[in-house]
Amino acid sequence: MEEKTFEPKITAFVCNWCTYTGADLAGTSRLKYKPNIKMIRVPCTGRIDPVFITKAFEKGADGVLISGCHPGDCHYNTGNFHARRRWVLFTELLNYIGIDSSRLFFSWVSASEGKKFVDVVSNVIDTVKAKGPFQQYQKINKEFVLDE
Amino acid sequence: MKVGYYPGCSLTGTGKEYDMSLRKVVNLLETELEELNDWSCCGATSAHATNHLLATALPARNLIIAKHQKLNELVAPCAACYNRMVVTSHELNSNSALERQVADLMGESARNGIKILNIIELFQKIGLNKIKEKVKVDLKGIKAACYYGCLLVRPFDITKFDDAEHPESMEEIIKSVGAVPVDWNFKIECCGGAHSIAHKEIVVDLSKKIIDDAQRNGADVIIVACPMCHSNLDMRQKAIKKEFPTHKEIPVLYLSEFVGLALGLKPKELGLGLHLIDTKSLLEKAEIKG
Amino acid sequence: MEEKIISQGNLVSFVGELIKNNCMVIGEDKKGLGWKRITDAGEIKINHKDIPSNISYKEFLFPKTESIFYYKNKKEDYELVEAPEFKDKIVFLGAKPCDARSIEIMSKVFNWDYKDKFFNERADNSIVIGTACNYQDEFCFCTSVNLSPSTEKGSDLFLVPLDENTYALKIVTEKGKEFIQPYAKYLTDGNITRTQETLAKVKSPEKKFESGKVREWITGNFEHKLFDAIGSTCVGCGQCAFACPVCHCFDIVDEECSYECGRRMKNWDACQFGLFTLHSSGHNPRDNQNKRYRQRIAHKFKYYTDKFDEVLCTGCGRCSRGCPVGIDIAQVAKEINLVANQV
Amino acid sequence: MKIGVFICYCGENIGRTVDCAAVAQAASRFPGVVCSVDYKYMCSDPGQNLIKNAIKEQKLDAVVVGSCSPHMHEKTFRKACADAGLNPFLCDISNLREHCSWVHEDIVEGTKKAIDLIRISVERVKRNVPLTSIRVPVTKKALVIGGGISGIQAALDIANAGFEVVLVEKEPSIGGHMSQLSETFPTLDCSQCILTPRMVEVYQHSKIKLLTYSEVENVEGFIGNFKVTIRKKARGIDESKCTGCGLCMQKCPIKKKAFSEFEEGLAYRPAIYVPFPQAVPNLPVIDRSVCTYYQSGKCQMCVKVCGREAIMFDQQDTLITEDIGAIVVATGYKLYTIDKKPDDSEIKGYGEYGYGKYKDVVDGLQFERIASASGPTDGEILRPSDKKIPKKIVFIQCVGSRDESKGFSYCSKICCMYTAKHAMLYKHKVHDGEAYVFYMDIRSGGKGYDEFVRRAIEEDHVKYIRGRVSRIYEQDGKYIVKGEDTIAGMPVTIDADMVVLATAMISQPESKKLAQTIGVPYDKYGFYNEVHPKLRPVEVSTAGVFLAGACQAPKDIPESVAMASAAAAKSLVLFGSDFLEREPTVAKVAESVCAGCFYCQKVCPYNAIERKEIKDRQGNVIKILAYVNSGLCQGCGTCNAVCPSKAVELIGFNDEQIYAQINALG
Amino acid sequence: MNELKQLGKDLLQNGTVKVIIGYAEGTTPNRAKPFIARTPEDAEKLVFNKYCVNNLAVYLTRKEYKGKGTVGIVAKGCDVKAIVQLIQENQIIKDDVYIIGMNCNGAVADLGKADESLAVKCLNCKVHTPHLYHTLLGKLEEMPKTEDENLKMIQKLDAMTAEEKWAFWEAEFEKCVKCYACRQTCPMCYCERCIADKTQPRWIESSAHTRGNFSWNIIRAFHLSGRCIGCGECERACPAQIPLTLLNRKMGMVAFKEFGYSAGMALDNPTLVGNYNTTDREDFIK
Repeated sequence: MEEKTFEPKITAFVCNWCTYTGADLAGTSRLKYKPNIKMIRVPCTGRIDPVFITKAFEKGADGVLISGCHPGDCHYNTGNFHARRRWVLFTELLNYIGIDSSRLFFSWVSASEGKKFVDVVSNVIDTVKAKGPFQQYQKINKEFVLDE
Repeated sequence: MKVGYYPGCSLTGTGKEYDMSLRKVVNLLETELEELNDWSCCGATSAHATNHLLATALPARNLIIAKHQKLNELVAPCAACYNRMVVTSHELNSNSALERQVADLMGESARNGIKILNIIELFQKIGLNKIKEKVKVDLKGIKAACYYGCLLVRPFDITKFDDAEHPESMEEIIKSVGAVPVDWNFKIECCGGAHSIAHKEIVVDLSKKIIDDAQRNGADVIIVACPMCHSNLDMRQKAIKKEFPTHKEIPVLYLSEFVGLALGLKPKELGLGLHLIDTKSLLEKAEIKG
Repeated sequence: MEEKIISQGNLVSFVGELIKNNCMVIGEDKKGLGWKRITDAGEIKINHKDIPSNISYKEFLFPKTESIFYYKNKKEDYELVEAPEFKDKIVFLGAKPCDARSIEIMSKVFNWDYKDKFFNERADNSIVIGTACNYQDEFCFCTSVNLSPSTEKGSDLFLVPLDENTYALKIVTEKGKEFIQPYAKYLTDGNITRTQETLAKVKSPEKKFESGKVREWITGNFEHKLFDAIGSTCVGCGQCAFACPVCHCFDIVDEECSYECGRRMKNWDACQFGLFTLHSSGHNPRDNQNKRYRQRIAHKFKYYTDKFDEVLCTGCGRCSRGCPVGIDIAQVAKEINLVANQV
Repeated sequence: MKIGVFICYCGENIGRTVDCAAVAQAASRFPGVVCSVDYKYMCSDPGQNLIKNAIKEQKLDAVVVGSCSPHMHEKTFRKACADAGLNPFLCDISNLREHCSWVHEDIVEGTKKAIDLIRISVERVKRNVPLTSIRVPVTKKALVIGGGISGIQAALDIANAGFEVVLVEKEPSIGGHMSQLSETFPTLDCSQCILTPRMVEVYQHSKIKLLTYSEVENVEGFIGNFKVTIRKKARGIDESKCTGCGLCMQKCPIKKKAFSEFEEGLAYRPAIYVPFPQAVPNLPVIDRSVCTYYQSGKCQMCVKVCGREAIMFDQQDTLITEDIGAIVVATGYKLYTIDKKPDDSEIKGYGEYGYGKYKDVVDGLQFERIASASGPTDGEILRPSDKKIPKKIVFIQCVGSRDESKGFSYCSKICCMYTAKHAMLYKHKVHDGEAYVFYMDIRSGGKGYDEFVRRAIEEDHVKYIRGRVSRIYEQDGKYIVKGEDTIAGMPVTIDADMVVLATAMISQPESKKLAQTIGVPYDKYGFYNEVHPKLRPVEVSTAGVFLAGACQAPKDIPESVAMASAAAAKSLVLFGSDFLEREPTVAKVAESVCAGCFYCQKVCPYNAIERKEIKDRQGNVIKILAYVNSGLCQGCGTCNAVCPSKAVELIGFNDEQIYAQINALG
Repeated sequence: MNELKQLGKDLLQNGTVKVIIGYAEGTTPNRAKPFIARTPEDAEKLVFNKYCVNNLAVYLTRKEYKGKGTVGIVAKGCDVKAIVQLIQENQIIKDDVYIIGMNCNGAVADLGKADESLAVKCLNCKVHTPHLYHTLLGKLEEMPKTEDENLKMIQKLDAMTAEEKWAFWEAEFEKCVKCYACRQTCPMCYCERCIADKTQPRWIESSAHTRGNFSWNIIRAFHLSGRCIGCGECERACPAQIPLTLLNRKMGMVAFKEFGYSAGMALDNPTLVGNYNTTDREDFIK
């Protein structure tokens, strides 16, 4: 029954200059996407720390999206290059632990790519929806839900 | 390597030598052509002018056959066939309504990822280096004018092949067999196409322009990749001569024939004898015994 | 004291019945890693001749982490929700004397002024079925802390392996007596002399040090340079405390569960950790590993004894076996004895 | 903690798909929220007053505004808070419009999401700390990159306002493309005549430091405090000694080896040369690729003839560093050469036009030189091949422009005008000649522009043909131009003596590289992007960097000049005050926690992380810690992310705030 | 090993070093334990044999030694890797360490046991002779061959589905008691305050429940990516016997596969994190 009514919770960490602005553009262009996604704005993808992602999962996210400026376009010149290298390691690690690319998503979305932003977000939502709720994490979260 | 093969009507008739030469050449280049079973008309003639659905359904049938033969690529040496096939698979992929119509007719969808190749693409796929390796006869002295005609490179948005206004891919192949492509201006001018029978005079006029420019730029031979072009440029030279007595004949070879010569195939095997314009001049220049 | 005989077979069916009556039967796991709740009587193992598990069964009396209470973040204030009470019966099966003692020792600190309900709920509900121990290695030193491999101290019921599939079952305490009553059917009458002979045969590890001496010496030698030498290689990993059957320090933290609710947790802590004594001011009275190791020794052999007249150690040797840098607590105590004897 | 939540309807914009009243209701139940109201237009004066009064009356500690994107009105609302005495950084904007109402259709879901977004903001703002913006000194010196008309104009404007300017030009002389032009539309006045005085003014200006034959190597720092490294390429000339007499050029044995860049390859130049007579500075440069000395170690003719011993064969490139406050980028454009396809691009090229193959098929700039009085033909219109006067000449517009299949989709804007000019100049000089123009549309917006084109057509009888040319080929000394007249619906064939292609204006080949050094965003064609297409046309997202001229998009001279002055004005605004206020969202190191691994230093794009030694009482260094220079820090937070122990945190986006936001989602 | 005792004595005598971090015999002869020699007499106790499995570099970052003169250390190749990495990360100053390099023929994994098979770190060791030292002692001998079960396990894990992987690690992490022995024994874990001890905010819950254990083990593995020199001390110290080398070694393999990087091999080697190439892999970024 979960599957039928299941609406995934997506947490996104986006950089202020490209993707957040790209999302703004999607808005001003009145493009539409599902409301499953909630965005947290950071100055630069370089600011994004793996602990954000583990914490997001702990807090019940079924999927996490990370998005920022295309390489070379970073508002801070190199932030996203450093981020990218860390992500290579982090995705490999999570993959090894059992959190694969159907839960954790990365993208480059520039300020002018409102359409792309919508495509990315929709793809994330659909993929996670198809994958179903992140039961494994919810299982280890169980003891934290207070049932009276 | 194995590639699907759709000869089309011309190659079994007026363009027989095209078929002969291609099969031999490709064979030498260690590539296998798998002919479509029970292939049917590509709709190039009247169909595409009279009935759009029919014009799509005809090639669609062949595409389906190709699918059943589990082919990924299909070569259509005749530029007209090639054009019909590419256009059709493009339309099937972009126009779902049409796709469904055709599917109803055919009893199954013809939408598939099969890549249609023209003869130049086939040679590119085989690899110019491979051709280079296999060259036996030195054609260094030969100046060739590559003639593309209209169907090979148009409509560009669909064929996505070379450059609609200034193609150069055939020249590359000519170079790879050691001959010298001439830089000329009429490589994509109209040859009169299907008017060949109905309006001879137009064809004569157009073809003459083409041949003249080729000769002006010092060509010893015109290379074509389309039986229609061939018949216009080869067959009509007699008529041209009648109208312009000064006209100097020039042999017109299919790309496959020319490559064949370079690979050391005998003119006879290549069917050069079937041309209306004698290819002696060329063979002598290339020092190839008949 | 009553004494009965129980065969291996009966022991199994006995445990089987316990499990059926939803007792938490806690036994050593096969890997010798620690103790776990046994769900299939078939897999019980009375470990009397193998090395003790890495970790003691402490965690079933004093879990490595447990909720004290939950809180809900209401608009104005907080609503508190008590953590559920612990009601199950716990049976510790096959506890060597060095494990069996742990409840007695720990309950002192958990009951001397504030009565720790979390510990007591579990302790009161537990029955310890001890076993005489036929194992010893270079790290065992129960004899140095007033125990022996054959003592029933701390056990409610005490098994003495007579042969491959027979045990003598000593009924040590009233609690034990009460507990075993319903299961009398598994017991047959015993032969005291045979048991005594067997017990007499149990080899005790040689006494390595006088714990009393350690206690005396520390008084007045608090700043002794010996401690620098001892502590200098400790990396402060704290596995000693976590493996120890009687170390009982804990830390209290709050954790969010969700946006509006959270809980207060009680987690194991260890005196070897840098954070253990770190003040919020940033000052740390035990600012290096030497001082921290001294604390460990002092707490075990002096402070606890001063306060509760118990040595905070059962001589199981787990801390020494597991120590990644090979610190052997018995050797340390021995050295202290030596130094003490010189003066 | 007293928090106020203010939900804006933005008229219908948010209200349509978000039940604002309900959101306000829900927010009022969040812990810490003491007042939660909704209003039609929060950004309006009454809206702002609502916030101000609430802050005053209810003594709010923090404010959350649920409205449009922070990029839109964050400043507005922060200011409102400040006016009411609340620290502006205790105001957080929740994006209910761009990220919610506009992108979602269902009001129920929209409202649900809006509530979540507000909750996130509330939790965040609880952890915000009052900040005061940082004041950093401004270096009142401008760097102008590019010495074309735009660069010249910008440099002069800034310098004349009394501030120092460093003008960097990569060619040996300033002047740019404008110096190559013959006449200028729509007035047909001589380009050189109006430009040269400006060039000289630049050269003589006491406030302008002119660095020709130089390139910007590296840019560090930030607005008001850039540190710029400039590579001064070796001319092989001692500039202090050379008088520009030009003797060396006359005597240089290299005569027919190197084409003149200035003459667009229509003439030769010696190995040691001044690009053109009026060059500024009038100093030669040695082209080492052709100079006999550099090639074979012999010759040295120039050395022999130079009385001032100014020739320095062994001269090396030098690196100059400058402290700069503002940067004006005026790197201009290049003309698209259609003969060969640039390897890195998809551009197909127009092989069928035979440019580069036929000598008499030339591009716009080449024709400028041919028509120019100072050009290789001294202003006589002659075909390059045989120096004959072309009697029939064809101009083709939009070669590369407005042609996605073969060139670029954009319009190069000036071609319609200069083609008209070319045709006119031709007709004025060759009275019996025929001029044809193939065009797609005539785009002659601008003062006197359309009149100018009409004149070409009506008075000078230039024949305009609406249509494209399919092919040009040579036949018996003529260039057969085949095209179509789409108005007559007829194919046309013209046997021309000469063909002029109005090829597209494209960005400088190096533009992307430079953009990445300075941090300027660019479009897919390599033209630089302004921050706002309408309201901030000369600024880029990197503060303190401004755009002038054709590096932003194709432009004509008046536009470039206007833009240059605008860029200058922007720089002057910056120089107007001694300090500039900077966002206080910078990183800070908790010294007690820092272990000094300096990963933060490795990743910092601004070298803002410095080393700080900690000594014990005996003075031994016992620890080296990271320290953030808040002047340099731009607040990207990359250091925060790589710091394993989170000893360095980004104020304004610190871990607590982000944690709170994540937690608010759970 | 008298040359070691002798060298130790000399170094301490002539004041080249303040102390020597080395090994002494453990509770039994088939054990060795870290030992800090402060006097020439102490040097007598120094030993080096196949039981010297500890990575002594962990002591180098101790405050006691910061700014207090040169510290001598008895180091195997793997220990030197740690030292190199520590120098790169500014934790120790090259000139403040005197490295007594030891030719090493592999160390026993499990001390005091009859089974003396080699530690994982020794299986494909490339530095039997240390790559940085002041004096080199000992001689290389033929090493016993041991199956690399560890590597096989990693490959097995790689082949699993996401769900299987998760199940595997959940079972392991469940056991974690949050004693942080892994951290304490790790020469690379030198932080003043570990992120796990950061309370505001508490990214990693300190309680030893599966959830907190997951974030701890994931983040630690990440922080060690491209830094872990593979000494395996964490796994050896873990009272819950969590196979941490499976994690850290895997990340080491990733670092090598993706960036050709292996930690602690060369002083002038730029650290993996903290540097980048414009060509770094990004096929996973859409």
